[in-house]
Amino acid sequence: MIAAILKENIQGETRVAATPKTVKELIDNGLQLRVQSGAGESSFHSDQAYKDAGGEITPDVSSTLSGANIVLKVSPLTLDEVDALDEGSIYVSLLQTTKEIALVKRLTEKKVTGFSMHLIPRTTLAQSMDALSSQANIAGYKSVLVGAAHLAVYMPLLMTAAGTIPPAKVLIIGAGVAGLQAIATANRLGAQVEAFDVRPEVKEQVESLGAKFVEIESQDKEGVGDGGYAKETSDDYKKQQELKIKERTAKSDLVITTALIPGKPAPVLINKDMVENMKRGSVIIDLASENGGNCELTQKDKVVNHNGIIIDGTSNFPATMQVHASQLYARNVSSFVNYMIKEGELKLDLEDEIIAGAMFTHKGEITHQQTNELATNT
Amino acid sequence: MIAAILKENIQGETRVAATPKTVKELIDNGLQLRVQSGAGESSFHSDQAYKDAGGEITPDVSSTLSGANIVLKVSPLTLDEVDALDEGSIYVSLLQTTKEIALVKRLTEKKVTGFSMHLIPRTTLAQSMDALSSQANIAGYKSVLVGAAHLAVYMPLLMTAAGTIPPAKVLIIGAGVAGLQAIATANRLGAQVEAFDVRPEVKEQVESLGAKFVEIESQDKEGVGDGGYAKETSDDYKKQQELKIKERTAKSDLVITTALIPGKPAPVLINKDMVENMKRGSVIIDLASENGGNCELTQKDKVVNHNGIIIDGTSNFPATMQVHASQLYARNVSSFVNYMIKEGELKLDLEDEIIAGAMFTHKGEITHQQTNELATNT
Amino acid sequence: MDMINILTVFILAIFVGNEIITKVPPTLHTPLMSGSNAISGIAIVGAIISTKVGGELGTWLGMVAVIFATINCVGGFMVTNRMLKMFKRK
Amino acid sequence: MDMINILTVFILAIFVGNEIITKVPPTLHTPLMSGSNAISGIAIVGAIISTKVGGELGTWLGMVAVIFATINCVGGFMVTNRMLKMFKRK
Amino acid sequence: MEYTNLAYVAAAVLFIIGIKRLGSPKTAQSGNAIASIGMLIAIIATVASFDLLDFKLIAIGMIIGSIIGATFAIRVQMTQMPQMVAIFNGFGGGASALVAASEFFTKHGTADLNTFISGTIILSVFIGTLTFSGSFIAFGKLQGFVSGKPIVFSGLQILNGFMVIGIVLIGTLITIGVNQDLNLFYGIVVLAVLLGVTLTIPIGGADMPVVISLLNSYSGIAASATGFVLMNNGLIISGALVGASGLILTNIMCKGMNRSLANVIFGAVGLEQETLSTDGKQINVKSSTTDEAAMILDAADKVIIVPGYGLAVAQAQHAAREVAEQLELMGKTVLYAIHPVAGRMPGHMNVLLAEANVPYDKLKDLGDINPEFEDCDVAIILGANDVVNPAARHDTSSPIYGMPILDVDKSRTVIVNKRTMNPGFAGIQNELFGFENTVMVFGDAKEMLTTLYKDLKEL
Amino acid sequence: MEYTNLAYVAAAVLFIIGIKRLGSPKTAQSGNAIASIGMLIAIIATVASFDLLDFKLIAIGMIIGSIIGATFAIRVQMTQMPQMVAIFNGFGGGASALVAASEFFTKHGTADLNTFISGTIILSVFIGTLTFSGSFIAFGKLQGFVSGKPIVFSGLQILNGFMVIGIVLIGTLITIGVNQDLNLFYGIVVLAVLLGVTLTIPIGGADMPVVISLLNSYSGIAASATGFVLMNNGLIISGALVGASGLILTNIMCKGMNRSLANVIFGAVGLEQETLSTDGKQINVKSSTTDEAAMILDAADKVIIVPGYGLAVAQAQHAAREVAEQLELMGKTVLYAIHPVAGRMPGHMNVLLAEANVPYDKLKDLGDINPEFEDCDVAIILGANDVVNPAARHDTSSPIYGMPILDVDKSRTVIVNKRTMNPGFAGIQNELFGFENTVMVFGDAKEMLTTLYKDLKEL
Ligand SMILES: NC(=O)c1ccc[n+]([C@@H]2O[C@H](COP(=O)([O-])OP(=O)(O)OC[C@H]3O[C@@H](n4cnc5c(N)ncnc54)[C@H](OP(=O)(O)O)[C@@H]3O)[C@@H](O)[C@H]2O)c1
Ligand SMILES: NC(=O)c1ccc[n+]([C@@H]2O[C@H](COP(=O)([O-])OP(=O)(O)OC[C@H]3O[C@@H](n4cnc5c(N)ncnc54)[C@H](OP(=O)(O)O)[C@@H]3O)[C@@H](O)[C@H]2O)c1
Ligand SMILES: NC(=O)c1ccc[n+]([C@@H]2O[C@H](COP(=O)([O-])OP(=O)(O)OC[C@H]3O[C@@H](n4cnc5c(N)ncnc54)[C@H](O)[C@@H]3O)[C@@H](O)[C@H]2O)c1
Ligand SMILES: NC(=O)c1ccc[n+]([C@@H]2O[C@H](COP(=O)([O-])OP(=O)(O)OC[C@H]3O[C@@H](n4cnc5c(N)ncnc54)[C@H](O)[C@@H]3O)[C@@H](O)[C@H]2O)c1
Repeated sequence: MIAAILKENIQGETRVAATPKTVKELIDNGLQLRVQSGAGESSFHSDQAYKDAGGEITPDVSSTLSGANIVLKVSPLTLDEVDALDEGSIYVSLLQTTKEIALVKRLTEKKVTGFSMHLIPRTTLAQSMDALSSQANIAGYKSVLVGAAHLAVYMPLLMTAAGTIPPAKVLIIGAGVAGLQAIATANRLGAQVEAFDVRPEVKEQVESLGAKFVEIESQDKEGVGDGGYAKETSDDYKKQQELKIKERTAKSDLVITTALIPGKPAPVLINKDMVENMKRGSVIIDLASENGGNCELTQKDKVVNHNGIIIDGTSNFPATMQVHASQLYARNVSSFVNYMIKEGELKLDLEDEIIAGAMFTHKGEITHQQTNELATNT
Repeated sequence: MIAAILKENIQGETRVAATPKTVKELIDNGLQLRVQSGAGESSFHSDQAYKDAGGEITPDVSSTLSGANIVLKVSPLTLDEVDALDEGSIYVSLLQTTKEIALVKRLTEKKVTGFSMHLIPRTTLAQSMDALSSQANIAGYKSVLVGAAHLAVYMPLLMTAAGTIPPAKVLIIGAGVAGLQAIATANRLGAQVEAFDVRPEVKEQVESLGAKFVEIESQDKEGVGDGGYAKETSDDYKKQQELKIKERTAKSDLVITTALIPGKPAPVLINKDMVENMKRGSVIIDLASENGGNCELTQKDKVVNHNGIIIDGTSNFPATMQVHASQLYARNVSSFVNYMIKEGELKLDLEDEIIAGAMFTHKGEITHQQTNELATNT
Repeated sequence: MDMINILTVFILAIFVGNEIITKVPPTLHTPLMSGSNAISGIAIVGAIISTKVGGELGTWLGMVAVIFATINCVGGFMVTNRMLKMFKRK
Repeated sequence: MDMINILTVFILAIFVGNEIITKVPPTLHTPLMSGSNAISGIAIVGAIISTKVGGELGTWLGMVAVIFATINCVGGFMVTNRMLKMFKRK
Repeated sequence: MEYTNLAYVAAAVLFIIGIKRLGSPKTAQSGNAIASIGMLIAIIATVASFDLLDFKLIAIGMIIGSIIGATFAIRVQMTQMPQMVAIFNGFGGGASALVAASEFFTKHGTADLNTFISGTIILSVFIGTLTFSGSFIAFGKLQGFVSGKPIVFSGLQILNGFMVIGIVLIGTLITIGVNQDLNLFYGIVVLAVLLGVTLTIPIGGADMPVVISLLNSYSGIAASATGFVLMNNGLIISGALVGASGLILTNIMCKGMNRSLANVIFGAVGLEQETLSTDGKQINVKSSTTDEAAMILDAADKVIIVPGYGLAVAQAQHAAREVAEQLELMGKTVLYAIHPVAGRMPGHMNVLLAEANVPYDKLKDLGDINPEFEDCDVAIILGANDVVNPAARHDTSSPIYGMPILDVDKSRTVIVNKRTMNPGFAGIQNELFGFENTVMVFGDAKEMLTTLYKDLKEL
Repeated sequence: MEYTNLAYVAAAVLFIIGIKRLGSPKTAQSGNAIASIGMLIAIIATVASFDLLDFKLIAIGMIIGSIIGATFAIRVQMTQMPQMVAIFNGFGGGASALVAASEFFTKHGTADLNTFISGTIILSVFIGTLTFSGSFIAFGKLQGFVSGKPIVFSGLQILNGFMVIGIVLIGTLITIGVNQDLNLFYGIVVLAVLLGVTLTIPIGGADMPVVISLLNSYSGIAASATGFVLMNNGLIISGALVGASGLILTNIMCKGMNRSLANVIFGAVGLEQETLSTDGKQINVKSSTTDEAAMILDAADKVIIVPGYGLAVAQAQHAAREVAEQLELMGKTVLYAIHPVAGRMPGHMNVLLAEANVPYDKLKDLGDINPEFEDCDVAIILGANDVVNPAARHDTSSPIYGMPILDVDKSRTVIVNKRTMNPGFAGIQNELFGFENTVMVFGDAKEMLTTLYKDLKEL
């Protein structure tokens, strides 16, 4: 079986779906590997390193894809690339299937079996394949560093001969993987960290990192949906939440928002009014910018300065830490592929929770329900 | 007595020499205060705030300076501004007197009594006026954040389901105030930190922050000069040092250099060869760029990418943290002025170690010896 | 021997007993208990005396008492010693 | 009262004296010294007895002894108390 | 008589020194030796002081006693030490009772049996006998002859109350001389035997050492009482010493268990909290205390600490490091095993332990640490659960089957700390907790580690 | 007689409890009260037991004594306490000697004066008299009547030696009854007076407290000896108690000064070694141990920790937090005082304490904390020096004059930890270390704090 690693072609995407190390692992597992020339360049992996690991270097997209059984990527395939795919092949990348209906449809037409790393179930067993976690972790970490670098103030408390500097106040909205890592990193830098999330069990997790949890007083149940993900919340809850967030953002120096609801646009939690209520020199990093942002004023991949408040809409923080981001993503992908392919043999066990979960197209069908609904409605 | 606060006019200088708080302090101490309109704008202090503190807002340079007895600034005066000064007035700013001979000469012509915050003696008593410390501290802190944000790798050790991430290796060259704070900050982020300095007593200080000290084996005495500052080192020592630094930089992910010798250009400690020996994706932050840089490839106020190694030559890190930088600098300046001026009366006690130490021109003479020598030789 | 004196001795002995034990690491609880238990075998003194003082019945009771008390003493000290030997570093 | 018994009492008292003081913070050294010094004024008991037992000379020596010992007791306890008052929270 | 008493004083002094030295590990052995010399002196002095003694009889008695005592002492296994102490102690109490009884019979009907003497005799007989029977029950419980579980029946306390009242009444009758019927005396003996039994059977096996210590104190009091009967300084002093120091020791032991003495004696009415079950399957867990954990650790050379989400919840990272440092001070090798998914975010344990300043080189990831468990003496699991669940290795039906886990069960002993038997994130039961080599120490991780630290320091 | 002795035993028990309670700050006052009640009981019992007593005489004596004692005790200034203790003690010793002498004169020439009695009388007279004269010299030295410096002349030790031999010889002669000349007895008194003087004058003023404590122990022994003369249990027990506990206390005091008793008594020939000097000026420091520090802290309600560069050098931040947490567990308020220039870089202490996870709200800067020292019980200085140098407040010639410092000297007690008497960064000596309310605990900060932590736990 032949697996192909494409060079990423989206602007700013510096990651790669396989490192020389995972190439070797996949080969050891019985696959043949093709790597498009320059695929690892921006994450500092030379063609030579892939060759040394046993991969075959191919000059362009078509020579890489033709005859390949499995295609591994970071960002979604372009429609052109899909055309170059063999029918019935397998495709793995990060992909918000509900947002890329056109691509999904094209894939079904090509009878490609598509897997999205976004859909890997968040179970204990699947953790080594959980690319959302590994990449969100990077985003959470990096967002604090970038936020702190934007800030006009210190993060830690310092008592110096020229006066006492109070610690910066950091507010993390949404304490999933990214949010938790952001808490940890801000904490390390000595800031006073508080965090907010709709899921109640997150309180213990936030506190387990030494931060304060911001509680919303509302009669209504908080937003816990399926599989530990968040769902949309009630109106009363939303109102209380808005009041609370307004109060907390006004006091914060750095706000990092990570709130997402799978398959939906990101909830808008910080409106213009709240931003204008913040101290000048404060910073908002909106990790939800890819899905519309948690802040009303966020512009995707732009850093805007609104009356002295900086709003950073960088959507792809992992790509700014390409060495480790690639290393972790490649490992997630190879774990997944190795999970499916035992001794060089493809075993698409549709009963398997992980394989079935991550699959969104198979044999010309859209197997992911929500995506399917969307695709039939458009 | 009238003190004047000018708006900074150098590109990128966001600090201000007095905050509303220190304006109030100076007024309480018997001074009258004039603040040029917009002086605090970039550090988020409005004219109104200065007014509320008791200052008089003046529209431009000449109206601010004419009749003022004391002028307080961050960056050196321009020659034009000197012309607007009254004869015999007092001037305080950050100023490398040995580099700004023209300005110094003009000041003597105007019989201005000039004080440089650079020249405040590094004694225990003078610490509250020590602007070099307060600003270097910011530079040290910020350099790590910016360095970490540049890096393609994590700083801390992380053991995750997608593999173990080793901690980044950080090397700090020059462990003065900036270097020590850089050590502390990098340590906080979880990196493995080592530091190097020519002064031997720094070893204990480096270790007091939990970092490793890199020792140079050389027969010759290390470079300890007057007043705890460094001096130039012997040839054998330099050779050993070069070997050691080459070895350490090659292993480091982030290198922060802070080595300075007062009144001299910064020593070049990292040459091109060493840079090319470093891992791709590594970062050098050169805090000595103002004085020529510790790295051969440093370009002042530019971020260069040399074969995948990023060399950041930002010279004014404190200006990127303008709120606290201004707060601390303003406090340093007001401590110094308050030290000289008791009950509204100017007491230029030339016997006083701090006053005499910080003074470089007085009654038409250059009182700072090294500057005087340079001025007479040019 | 008058009563008061004996009482004095008794009270002082209690004070001493109270004071000599202050802090004992848990690992020594059992040996200490065992050692002081051996000391309570001092009843042997009474036993010996009663073999003589107590007449026929007393003698036999005393004899049994001697056996009992000897078991307590000998066994107690020996067991304690064995336990304490374990504390020697290997 | 026989000798041995008295000796027993004496020895036990020494043991008690030995054990009751273990760790005393420096600030209490002087008060403790002062307090136990007051206790050594127990010589007053002897003094009182000797006023009676000692005949003419004994009575007068005893009288002086009573004065001395009373000074020791009264002064000692009072001074100690004054010192210790300093330790009261203000 | 003078010299005998002098010898008794000398013996008492040696006892004092002996007990004092027994309190510290370094001097304990010499302490025991010194005390035994004291005993020798007391015996010799006693024998020497009576010229009319039947030496043969005494010698025979002592030889028999020595043989029995020595045999027991030598034969017994280390694990059976506590019951040995119990039984020896019982004999000591018995001896005191016998001596007092002998005195009673001798003086019975004579004027010598005044109120004081008969009072002390009754006291000595009562306490001595109670010690005797109680010690035998304690022995039986520990040895397994009697069930180690608390044996309780309703009305037990009331029965005990009646017996005590009975003894006091009879004792008063005899003492004030109203009734000299020997049967009354036997009545006291019988009641004391019964009371010894009923006071001891309701106490659980784990609390036995405290009870033995208490009985030990009693036997001292009995000896002292016998001393008053015989007007013998040696018995009085030594008995009082043992009585007082035994009581102190009992208290120390109770404190070590975080219980009051009253709670140990009366409180343990019937709760068997040792067996807990979760979803269907039954897991028999051994629950233990921190000072037992401390002792297990004391004997170890290599210790691996396994942190989990619970450690983070308890914010016990600093406490964990302190314990680790203490173990290192004690000469042990300590490593931390970091499972890749421990906690609730990638690198959670790293963040946690970095905060507590645990050196990086002590943190080992799964691949590095798993081979190390083979020759590890103790693995301490701190609030981890799923990541040490052996079901992942063999139970194909387990939702975590196939996940690599930390093979903590390969180490000689596993100490698990968590608060309850609740499952972790994956919601599944963990068979590890019931393993033969696993000991559970329940409680919040921070509190547990703080106490453990104290216990380690006190070893 | 029965009841009298019973009362003595009760008094002795109260004395024991009293002395014990005097050893801990919390119970000291009640301890003193309890002991004085014991004394009252002893006196009443004595007076009540002799019907032929000359009550008037005794009453007069006691009233005179009370007036003198009370006057002294009330009038004396706090700073003169030690000399008061000395002189009271002298009277106690004198009383014992007088009682013994009275006994001697009464029994002189009669058969009652057997070897034992005369031996104890001589002992009592000798020790009592020595205590009397020695205490007066100690008083004189402290009060300034006699030079506080050691007064030494060559041959002093030899002279003392001869006097001791003389006393032993004469004592033996009297005791074994060879010579009953009263002059011999007077000879002993004279020699004892002289010896008391010659033993005390060579001792320096700083060591006086130790000598007083020793003399206090002596007066206990004298009382005990008198007890043997009179065959009085009360005197024997109480005297022995004071004698033994006094000796222990003396030892503790010596240890606190890092000296041996022998060194204090004989060695102090002219060297004042507790005085350490740096640049010219002399600083007298009191050096102490961690367990004393622990006890000082035990008595405190509010504790302020002052970290400095030394804490960073020792990397003792975690140890410091542990100690602070332990103090909080003990119910004390603990704050950290952060001087703006402590350490070697701006915010050095913040970085350090953040690493050890000290909560921010416990860190107070100079402005906030300085008013707090006024009602602070203990300030603990950990490797700080320049930032707590009071010279900055008043010594215009000091290079740091005018710098705001932490006013640690305002707190009731200051505990300073550093390794040596070396100066800090500014290179200047620190008078704080010699202040009356300062106690130095030398050693590396980490080691010191680790031990202190242990000691606190053991309290
Ligand atoms: N690492 C990640 O990125 C990530 C993210 C999400 C989920 N997860 C999942 O989380 C799990 C991690 O495994 P784990 O072993 O670390 O944790 P775990 O399996 O969740 O077990 C944690 C245990 O800690 C105990 N505990 C909680 N609070 C405690 C306290 N204060 N003191 C002592 N014990 C306490 C709990 O038992 P008691 O309640 O009885 O005390 C619980 O059984 C895995 O299933 C993993 O898949 C990991
Ligand atoms: N904060 C800043 O930015 C900065 C920068 C440069 C200089 N300074 C200067 O540094 C000084 C700071 O004052 P400070 O009070 O913190 O420090 P300091 O005055 O330098 O005194 C530190 C003390 O710590 C003791 N020490 C060193 N190692 C120790 C150890 N392992 N354990 C216990 N004690 C130890 C030393 O005494 P032993 O040797 O006897 O142990 C020393 O006296 C000021 O003079 C300040 O001006 C400050
Ligand atoms: N089984 C595993 O081992 C494993 C691994 C990784 C993650 N997880 C779990 O997966 C779940 C999702 O994690 P994620 O980081 O991918 O989440 P996510 O990226 O989907 O969302 C980020 C966070 O935003 C929160 N959020 C949503 N709407 C919000 C609102 N209106 N206001 C505030 N917060 C809001 C969510 O609750 C979530 O915590 C978590 O429960 C996590 O513990 C499990
Ligand atoms: N008294 C006070 O309170 C006080 C306050 C602040 C600073 N200081 C002291 O002032 C001194 C200077 O501090 P600074 O930060 O301004 O120094 P700096 O900025 O002048 O130099 C930075 C560091 O570079 C080092 N250096 C110079 N040449 C080097 C070379 N070839 N290789 C490696 N390192 C080299 C120097 O030793 C110094 O540590 C220090 O001793 C500091 O402790 C004292």
